[in-house]
Amino acid sequence: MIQKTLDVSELPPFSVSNDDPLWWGQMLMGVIEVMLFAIMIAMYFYIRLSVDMWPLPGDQLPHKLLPTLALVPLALSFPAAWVASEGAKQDNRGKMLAGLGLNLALAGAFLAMRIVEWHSFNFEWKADIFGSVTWTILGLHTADIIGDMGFTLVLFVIVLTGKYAQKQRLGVHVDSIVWYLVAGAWFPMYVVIYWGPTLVGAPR
Amino acid sequence: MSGWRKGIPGGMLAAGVLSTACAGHQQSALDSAGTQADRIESLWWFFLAVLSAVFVIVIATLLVSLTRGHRGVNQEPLERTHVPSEETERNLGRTVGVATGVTIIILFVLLVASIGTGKELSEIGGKQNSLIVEVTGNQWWWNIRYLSEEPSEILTTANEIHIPVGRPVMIRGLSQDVIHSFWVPNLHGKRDLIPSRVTTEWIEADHPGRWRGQCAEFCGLQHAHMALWVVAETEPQFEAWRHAQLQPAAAPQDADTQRGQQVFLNSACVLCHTIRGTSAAGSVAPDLTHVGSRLTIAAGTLPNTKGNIAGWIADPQRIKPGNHMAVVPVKSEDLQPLADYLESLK
Amino acid sequence: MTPIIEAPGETVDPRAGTNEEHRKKLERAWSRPGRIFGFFTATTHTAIGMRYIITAFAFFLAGGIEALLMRTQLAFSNNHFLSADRYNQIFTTHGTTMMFLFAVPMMEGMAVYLVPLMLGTRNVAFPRLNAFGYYMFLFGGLLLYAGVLTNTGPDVGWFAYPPLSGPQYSPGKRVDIWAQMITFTEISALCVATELIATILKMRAPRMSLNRLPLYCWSMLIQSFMVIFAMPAVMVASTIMLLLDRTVATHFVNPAAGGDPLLYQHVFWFFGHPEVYIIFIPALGFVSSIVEAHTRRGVFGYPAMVLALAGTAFIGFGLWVHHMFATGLPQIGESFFTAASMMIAITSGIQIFCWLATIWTGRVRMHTPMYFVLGFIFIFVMGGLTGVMLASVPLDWQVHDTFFVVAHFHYVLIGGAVFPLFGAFHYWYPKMTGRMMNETLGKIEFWILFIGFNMTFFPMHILGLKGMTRRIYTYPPEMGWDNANALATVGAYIIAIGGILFIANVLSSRKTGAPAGRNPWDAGTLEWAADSPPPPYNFEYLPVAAGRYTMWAPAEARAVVTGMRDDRREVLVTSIMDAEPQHRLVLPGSSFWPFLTALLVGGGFVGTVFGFNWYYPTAVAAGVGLIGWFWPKAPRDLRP
Amino acid sequence: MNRDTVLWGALLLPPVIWFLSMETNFALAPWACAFGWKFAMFVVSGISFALNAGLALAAWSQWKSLGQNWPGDEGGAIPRAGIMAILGMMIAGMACLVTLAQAVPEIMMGACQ
Ligand code: HEA
Ligand code: HEA
Ligand code: HEC
Ligand code: CUA
Ligand SMILES: [Cu+2]
Repeated sequence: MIQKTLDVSELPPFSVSNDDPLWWGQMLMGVIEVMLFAIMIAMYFYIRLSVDMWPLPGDQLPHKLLPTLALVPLALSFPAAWVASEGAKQDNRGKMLAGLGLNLALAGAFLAMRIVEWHSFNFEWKADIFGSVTWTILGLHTADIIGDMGFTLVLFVIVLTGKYAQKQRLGVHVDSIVWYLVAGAWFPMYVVIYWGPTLVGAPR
Repeated sequence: MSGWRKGIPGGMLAAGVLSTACAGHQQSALDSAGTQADRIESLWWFFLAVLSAVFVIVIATLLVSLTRGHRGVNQEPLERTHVPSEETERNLGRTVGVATGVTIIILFVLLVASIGTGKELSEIGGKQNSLIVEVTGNQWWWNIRYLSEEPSEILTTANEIHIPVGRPVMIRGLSQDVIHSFWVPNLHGKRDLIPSRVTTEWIEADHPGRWRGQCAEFCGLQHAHMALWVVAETEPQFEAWRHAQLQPAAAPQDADTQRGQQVFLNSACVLCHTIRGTSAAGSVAPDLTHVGSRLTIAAGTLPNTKGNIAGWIADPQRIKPGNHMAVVPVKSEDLQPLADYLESLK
Repeated sequence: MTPIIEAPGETVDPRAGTNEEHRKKLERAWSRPGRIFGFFTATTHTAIGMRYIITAFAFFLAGGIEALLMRTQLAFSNNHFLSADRYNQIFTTHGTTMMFLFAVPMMEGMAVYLVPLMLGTRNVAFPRLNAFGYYMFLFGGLLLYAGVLTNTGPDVGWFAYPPLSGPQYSPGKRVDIWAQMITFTEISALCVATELIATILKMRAPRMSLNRLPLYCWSMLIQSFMVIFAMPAVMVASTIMLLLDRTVATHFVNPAAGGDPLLYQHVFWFFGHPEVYIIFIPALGFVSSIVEAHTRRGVFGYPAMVLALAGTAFIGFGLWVHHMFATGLPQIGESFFTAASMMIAITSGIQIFCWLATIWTGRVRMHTPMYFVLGFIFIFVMGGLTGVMLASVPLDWQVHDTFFVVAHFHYVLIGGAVFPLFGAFHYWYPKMTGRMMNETLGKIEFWILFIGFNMTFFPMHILGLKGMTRRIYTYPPEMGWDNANALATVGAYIIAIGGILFIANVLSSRKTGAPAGRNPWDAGTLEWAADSPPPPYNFEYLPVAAGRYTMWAPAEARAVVTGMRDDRREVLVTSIMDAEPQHRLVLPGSSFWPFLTALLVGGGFVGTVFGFNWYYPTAVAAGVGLIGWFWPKAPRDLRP
Repeated sequence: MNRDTVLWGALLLPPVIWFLSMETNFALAPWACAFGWKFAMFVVSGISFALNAGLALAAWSQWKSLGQNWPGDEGGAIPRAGIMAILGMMIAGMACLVTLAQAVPEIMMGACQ
């Protein structure tokens, strides 16, 4: 025989906010990616410390201009993602579209600059360990960025068609979290890859 | 539950222990013949004593807890409340706290003992009068070089190391291909041989004898057959051995061995093997200049006899399937002379 | 004890109607479309959990058969039962199967089944991700065994050190198959870890504040965080370093081009050591659950137990170099890892002491699950103590890579994880099937397993000290290792007999076991409030927590949740610390997309074994799958 | 700094601090031998120990302000916060203990051995 009840009928059947478990799902996925990058950066230092010269003889240190410029659209993509996320919470279609669209455009700009930059590398991943670790870190991070952009694009299209409900708004809201983590992880990695050799000196 | 039944596994353990304990003392960490192995063995017995005592206490507590009559606690109506009295919990808290404290102390004692031994081990060796032996791991044999400042004193052999008793010997470890591990338990722990790196350890025999070692890092198909022998002898004996090893190969004395030498020099053997004093100067296989003097062939796989040498040459793949010595076709009438020749290279 | 809900005709929740109507609506909301299609679209945690358990057990049998084959070859010196190549493939596959295809997925599967029930909710937070993870695990295992059965099984040890596993010394597809199989199982583990964390933090029964969380749920929460932090490392080691070196000629671990084989070891073991605690920590949760029910009291020292779990987890990330003591690293550096490895014994010790205290003051009932707990204590403590020996650098220099280590890890793995697992099988079988297992047979199983295990692995300590190295397909007679090896082989067959008895018990009890009812053990946690076996929706009315052991609370203190919709898959989201209800959540129903996506992505990964360029179509396939997965369906009804 | 922040901090930060200090010391080992920087290891360990001891104290003071009761399984925010405080104390304490244990090799071993 039941004695007591706890009635929850007054509670909403959804919550487009950080209270939803999906926030945790996205956050953990972002943490996994960041962990991956952290290990790769640790590897970068390990490899660097196991040789005398860095970059290895024959390899040219990647030019700093383009990647530094690329930081601008990347940084601007953060407030764009935030706008989309707030728009989702407020059920504001215009804000969502603006935020998602701007985020995509800025991320695309970042990506384009990066791909242009790659053409100027004078070393391949199979040339030596400097090439291997540099290309692998860049490749992995780019794959993550593209994947996240893919998610964002799908959400953008869904919002565009207008056929979305609370569930999709939640998706827009939490999509930004992975972006913050994956794109945010780039800033320290940028320092390591482009400034590391200069700052920490070449011959050991 | 009756306590005696827990003794059954104990009996089995004893059977297992006895059946191996009475085996020979080759390649054993429990039969130290060197300074380093000795230190480690002492540490081992200390750890074993302390941790066995811990084990006995824990299991005894378990058995008692199952069989005791729960006096006092019997009064607590656990079936209904599922919560023991505060006094019980307080007593337990104290006991667990003390046990944890004791555990921490024991662990720090073991830690200090372990670090102390490690420190001691690194302080032995490096003294005057030491010998440097460079060991290069290959799939599935050991290239041995005795280093010296005099180029004419550098000695190359394979699969067997001789050392003088009482002198510290530095084993300088390299690898030609994959990761191997140099291990002669009667003398010291192991050291991995890692390509592109140099690892070192010091050994020092404290009495004459011969001990078997084995590669202790999985290195492919014939990892199971990558053994070696270390022979410790008195200083004069060692000098004699070293001097003999530095000489070029003995010239064949009779027709049979001369024929054998001819067969060798005309076969593919020379592409891989070196016999100093002849034209054979291959460098990817064991140096055969004094192969007759070794205790075993094929890295400890077979005792060194004429029959085994012949069998090895005839079909090395049968003895060590997958090893890197090609099957060189040797006519059956040439086989014995060849084996005789190699056996004569003492 | 009286269950919460009795009478069908009664009305608990005015919104839901009578209990009968309520049940019918729940059944409809949680049902599956048809038998075959339903099978591939299932997303309930009990269905997916059960699949994990059965598949992982099948791999356990495969690993066990491999073990028997190895032991037969090693039974006496110079044996010719297996060739060198065959033996090397078999020991590698045995280790790989047991670690990646049995131990971790089994622990994940048990958690997927038990955690939502123990938390008092209806499903995990991400049901489709759950299904996807399972299919990835299955496909990974099939990939490996496709290789094994076509003589392309890996043969480089379960951790595949380069350069041996690199392109030069291991040509062919063997190692590639191994490396990509890891990707599958790693994705699977990450999926489960993600959903368990989200579920345990956000979907608990109301009022199940953190200090009331069952110890098993603490275990799984902590273990899941370990998975999140450790698994990326194995991906870097196997898929990035090894596979890229092998397929696109990078030079991470190629010594000829400046790469360092030790780098691989560091990254692998950074994952590898936490991996063994990932296997072990859930078992500790099993032990606590079983001990509580069999001593009629809660485990003593709850905060200390939680600390011990958390301490083991975090210190566990600082031990990895103890697998590399023989590589010539600076001793002072290695000694840091000795110190940490010894300190972790404190956390295990605390657990043992608390359980002993619980047993000491509890009203002990000796049923089969409790036997396995006692076996665990005996075997695991011995294994843990040999671990402390291995933690010492000088000692490890002698026994590293010998059968002494094999003895240690089988003691801790089988004693520390498999014995609690078998106890858990016996303990939760009534919940999963509605029937009790045979007690007498269970006790016989236990003794055969216990005796067989010690007979097999105790002599290995001596063998290691007497010079028997690991991973050798044969050994010469003059070493004197014959007797101990023969004894070990006999023991292995005895273990197999125990395993067969267990299977017989499982199968026969389905038909002839005594009906179990909801709570045959009179245990305290919430899974025992559901029917046995639980319906797809677990509970008719979600329970409210009344302490750590709601089922032991007096009936007056217990409550249920009302006001939820029963015509759709609705669950309750609660706050992290105090489990105050925050909002309701509608979970997705059956879906074909997880299976399809796993098929596409899995197929793509299999392709990458043959060429790097397969990654591109795999990405596209993943995209297609995910779009289908997330594309909004016809107007989803989200009215309150 | 509200109570929950302190509670979560004492729970989550000590492992991170300990791990970072341990990795730093491990990475320093070859340099300690080459350049005689062993004292740097003591500095790192000291900082880590001090930080974790501080966190343990913070957790302890929270526990005191909650009434210093050994929490059972009563419902409500106070017992739950109590257990978090106790766990924080113990985890920070454990991190200190491990740092101490790792100082033993620093004290006993020479850098180049
Ligand atoms: C379930 C898995 C599991 C668990 C829990 C452990 C637990 C431990 N392990 Fe083990 N280990 C493995 C699985 C596991 N291990 C595997 C698979 C390998 C080999 C991998 C390979 O090479 O293939 C391995 C290898 C391994 C090595 C490397 C050996 C080598 O290759 O040379 C070392 C070295 O330090 C080690 C140490 C420890 C220690 C100190 C513990 C501690 O956590 C144990 C703590 C427990 C206790 C100590 C017992 C209970 C405590 C008490 C009763 C309190 C009182 C105690 C004292 C006072 C000491 N393990
Ligand atoms: C969870 C992990 C786990 C488990 C449970 C086991 C279980 C067993 N292991 Fe294993 N083992 C490892 C993990 C594990 N192992 C690892 C990681 C390695 C290292 C690999 C490497 O070096 O790379 C290893 C290595 C290893 C070796 C060393 C090989 C070598 O170095 O050369 C040996 C040797 O005896 C061994 C033996 C056994 C035995 C006899 C069992 C027994 O417990 C098995 C029990 C038997 C069964 C469960 C079968 C029972 C059932 C049947 C036969 C019936 C079948 C019925 C049907 C199909 C209907 N194992
Ligand atoms: C393709 C290279 C190659 C050729 C050709 C070759 N060998 Fe070898 N040989 C090896 C290798 C490699 C080993 C070490 C095998 C092992 O132990 O794994 C070896 C080992 C031996 C040994 C054992 C050495 C020891 O110290 O244990 C002998 C003797 C020997 N070879 C003789 C010969 C003779 C005689 C011939 C020609 C008829 C020959 N080899 C041709 C590669 C070669
Ligand atoms: Cu060389 Cu194993
Ligand atoms: Cu480990």
